[in-house]
Amino acid sequence: MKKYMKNLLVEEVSFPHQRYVLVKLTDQQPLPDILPGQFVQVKVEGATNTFLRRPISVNYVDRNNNQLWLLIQTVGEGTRTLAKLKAGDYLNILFPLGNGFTIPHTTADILLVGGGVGVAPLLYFGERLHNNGNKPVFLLGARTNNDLLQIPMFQQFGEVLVTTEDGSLGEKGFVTNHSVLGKRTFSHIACCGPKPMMMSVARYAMANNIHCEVSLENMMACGIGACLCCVEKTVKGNVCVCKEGPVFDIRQLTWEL
Amino acid sequence: MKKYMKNLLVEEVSFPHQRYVLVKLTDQQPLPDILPGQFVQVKVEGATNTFLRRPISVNYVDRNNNQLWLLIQTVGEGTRTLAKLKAGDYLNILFPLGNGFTIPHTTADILLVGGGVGVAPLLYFGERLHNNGNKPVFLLGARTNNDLLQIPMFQQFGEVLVTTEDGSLGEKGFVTNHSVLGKRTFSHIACCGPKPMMMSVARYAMANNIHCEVSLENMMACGIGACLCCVEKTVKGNVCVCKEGPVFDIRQLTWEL
Amino acid sequence: MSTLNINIGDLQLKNPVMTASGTFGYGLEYADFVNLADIGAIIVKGTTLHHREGNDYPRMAETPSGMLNCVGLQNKGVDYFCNNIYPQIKDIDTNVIVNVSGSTPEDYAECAARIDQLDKIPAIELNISCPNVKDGGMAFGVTRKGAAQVVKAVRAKYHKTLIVKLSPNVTDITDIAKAVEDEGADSVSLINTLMGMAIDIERRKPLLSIKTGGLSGPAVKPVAVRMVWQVARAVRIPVIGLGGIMNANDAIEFFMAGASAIQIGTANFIDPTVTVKVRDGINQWLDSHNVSSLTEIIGAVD
Amino acid sequence: MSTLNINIGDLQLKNPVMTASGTFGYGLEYADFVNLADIGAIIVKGTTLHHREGNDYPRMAETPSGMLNCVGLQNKGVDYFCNNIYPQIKDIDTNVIVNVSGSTPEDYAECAARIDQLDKIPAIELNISCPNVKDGGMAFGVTRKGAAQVVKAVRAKYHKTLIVKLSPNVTDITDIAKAVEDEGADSVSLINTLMGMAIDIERRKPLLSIKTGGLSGPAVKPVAVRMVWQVARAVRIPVIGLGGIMNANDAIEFFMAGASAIQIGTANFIDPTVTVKVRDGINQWLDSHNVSSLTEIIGAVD
Repeated sequence: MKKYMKNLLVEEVSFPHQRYVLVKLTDQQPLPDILPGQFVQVKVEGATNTFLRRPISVNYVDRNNNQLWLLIQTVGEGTRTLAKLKAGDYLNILFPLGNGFTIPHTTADILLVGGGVGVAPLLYFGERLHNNGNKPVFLLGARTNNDLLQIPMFQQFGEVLVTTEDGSLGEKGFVTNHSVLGKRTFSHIACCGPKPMMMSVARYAMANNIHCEVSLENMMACGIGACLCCVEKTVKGNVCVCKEGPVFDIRQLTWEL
Repeated sequence: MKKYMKNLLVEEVSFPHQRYVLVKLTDQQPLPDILPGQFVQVKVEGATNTFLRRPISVNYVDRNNNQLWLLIQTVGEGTRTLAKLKAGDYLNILFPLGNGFTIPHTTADILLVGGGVGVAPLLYFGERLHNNGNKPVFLLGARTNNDLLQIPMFQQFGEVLVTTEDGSLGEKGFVTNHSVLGKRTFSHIACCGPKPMMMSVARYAMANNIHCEVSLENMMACGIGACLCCVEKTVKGNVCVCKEGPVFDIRQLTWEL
Repeated sequence: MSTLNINIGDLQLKNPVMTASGTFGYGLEYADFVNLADIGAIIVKGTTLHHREGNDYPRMAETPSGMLNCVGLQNKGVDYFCNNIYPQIKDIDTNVIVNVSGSTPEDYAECAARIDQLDKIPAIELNISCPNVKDGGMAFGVTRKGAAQVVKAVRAKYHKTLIVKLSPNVTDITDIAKAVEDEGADSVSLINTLMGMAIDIERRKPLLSIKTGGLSGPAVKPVAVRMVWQVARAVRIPVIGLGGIMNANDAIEFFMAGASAIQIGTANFIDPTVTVKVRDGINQWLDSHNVSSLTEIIGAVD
Repeated sequence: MSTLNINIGDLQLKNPVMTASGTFGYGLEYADFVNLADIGAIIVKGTTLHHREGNDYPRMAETPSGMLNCVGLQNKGVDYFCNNIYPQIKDIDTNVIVNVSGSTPEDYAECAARIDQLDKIPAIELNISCPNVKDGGMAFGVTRKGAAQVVKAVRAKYHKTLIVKLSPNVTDITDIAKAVEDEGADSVSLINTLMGMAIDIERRKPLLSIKTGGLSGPAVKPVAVRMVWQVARAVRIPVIGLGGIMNANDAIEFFMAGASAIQIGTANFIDPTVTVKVRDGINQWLDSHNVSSLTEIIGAVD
């Protein structure tokens, strides 16, 4: 897939949560093909101690409005600086990067599991599945009710199940404790979130022999497979998460499950 | 004089010229004593390649409005970043720094010569002289009419003479060519501007045995006499422009005049 | 339009902009962003006689105006390069140079000998200064004797343009430069990365898997310019300058310090088109300063 | 409230924050901004046996996340210090340490001997690594023999705490550190500045009057942390870490690398109150991490 470097126009900036900023970008030309699970490398301007680009997963592509959505968690100076973007600014990005999730056959029973900012790429993936005729189930975990983002949008594309650590919404506990895992069987799982969460989901998938893909967030420099900094150990040896990933079939990984 | 580090409130930002920004700062407390010719060290936030503070001369102190004015020429990344300040922002400064101009006796005939951004400190000095009962004459040089700033304000405090390189206002040529130097005799000259200009003014003063002070703009790091980076060679050896200066009696300097 | 072409030994460059090894992959990774033929030379990733897995993750840490890395020469070995990579890159319409690393003078030489067979590879860059692998040649690069030993072994087996990449982690880099010149190196490139370390204070552990790594980026530029200036005055062979070059003005600083060509490394990660922008910027600077040929400003600072 | 006090030889520090020589004047320059008694130790500007004018202007150039300087040890000589400066600073309620430079082992020793007479100066820091004067000790600081020679001469004449400031411009800094330890140094401080250069491409001249200068600031922090970590594992005497410390987290990085105390230099130019902010920040970090004494995190990274 051809990669581009473009200055995209910031069309809308909103704050769905105190720790998150949602940036909607557009361009004169139609946005190129972007696969669910792919990411972009964002150039951060005006941050004294931010030198490298920041990899941000694609939250959603709104083809009607030719918009690319980035849901950014403001964790460090770089992302805090991105939160200062205003409509009318331009953001320089490299995209689309990485491999993206495998699109399963239309009859697959697919569960999309997300935690924290890891829910972001599942929205775009969910829409794609929905359009393909799948009936994806979203299982989204958060600390509290108030930490769950974009729920109404997820509901457009499939059934949404929720766990919260404090029980303020859905079932209390972690995603892997959710009752649905006991009640229903899925043929595919796609998971994105904190590594401990992904590992326990991978464990569940392994035990139940379910095809499972996880999206990794290793630290990156180049984002295009040149610097070999973001490698993950796989059965094929060290491979670049930015190029061979960020999405991996758990059977390719060497995690101790 | 006690020095302070304060976050001053940006009350007004204006652009009297495409290459200049005028920033008016205020504080809850009354601003401390500030002498004409002193400067401040400004902290630049959000500039990727600006590491050190920027020394800026005091343009004016408006006691009625408790305002400190900085007239900044936007030459590099640091000053361009300062030009992005908005009313309501805070600017961290160290002040007041340096020695300032000598205040001559009230009967002195004093000529204040400025060129480029060097005119900035002469406004505040001129007001002080005016208030002391002197009748200062300002001799301001610029490339064109349009490069002359704050003329109406200067006129409140004394007679304003102008030279422009293209003759678009006042006499054509450089300040040292101005006819007033042939017609009138002054007891004191204070000068601030590009070094070549200050050197030719110093030459004139020497030749005519006029007490002359110049304000130097050597590159600085600390601004308070600690790092010894901004030294000027004087009859007493290398001295810090930020502490012993920025204003020097030309007889203290080792310029070849 | 000024003349940008310059020769490094028998190597003819259409312009003085090269890519630094390990920052530009095999060139192909950047083909979507730049016309590779616009770059003076592409120095591809470090190649060793045998396959290397490199170091464990994490291999990178961001630092003020720079980054640390400890990739550790991950590559599939010279035979894989010759059989699988070379066919994909041999027709790129510019100089493709292979960066060669090793653990002993013998495997450096053997690796170089195999690349000597490849028609479309006009030069190699010997990495005698990789700080990130125990046996990565750093030991060779920091002593006169070690450096001479490796270059001598390679020179005997390699017949094209031989560039030697020098380590800045030494007391006197001119001493090493003279040693490799005496053994027949056609050029020296400097600086490789400065050895550094960064600590995650919450985990109370180094941020890099092998604790230390190589510092690159604008942070090191003043050290690089200084060393290029010192070496250019100490040797007769052309010097290739690198270290924190982000734009054309940075490049010109290196030329004036004595570099005949420059390499762009870390900057490729921030702007994958930076190589071509720097080439164009050099051209514009020379034109606007009425300099008809790049050679006029090389070593302008005495 | 954690314990911040720490000893360096016989030197007792109420907290581990020191000021780096040449960046804090004689302390008095900062008295309007900070309570000097809140600082663990104030290392005053480099002092030599005889008066020195230092280098010509320009002496400073800003670089990415750092600065170059070539002040060149401007000072009025040790006698002037003893007679005119000492009386003004002797009653500052914290440790005042004098940084001593020289051109020969003898004048280092003579300068140290005179300061040995000053009751209120509990320690000196020997600068055997000034990169900015031809005879500024850099020559001593980059060889085992030279470093040992100076320390030996000074140790014979100086009876209080002797700190030796090491140059990073060497192949193996642990080698130099061991040499000065063997000669009786009570502590080593590192890193001094990295030798660098910057060029004004319009004037085609170096930005500094003597062409090269010393690089300091956050840019060098990764190199400093690496060298502190190496030296702390190589010697038994306490290590004082410096190089680009801007805040408490940076300081804690140095402690974990093995530093028993830290110095703040260039950061004083950006925030003259940074020393006290770092002290308070260290305290808060230790408290919030339930660390009762600074000593518990020193060398936490093995």
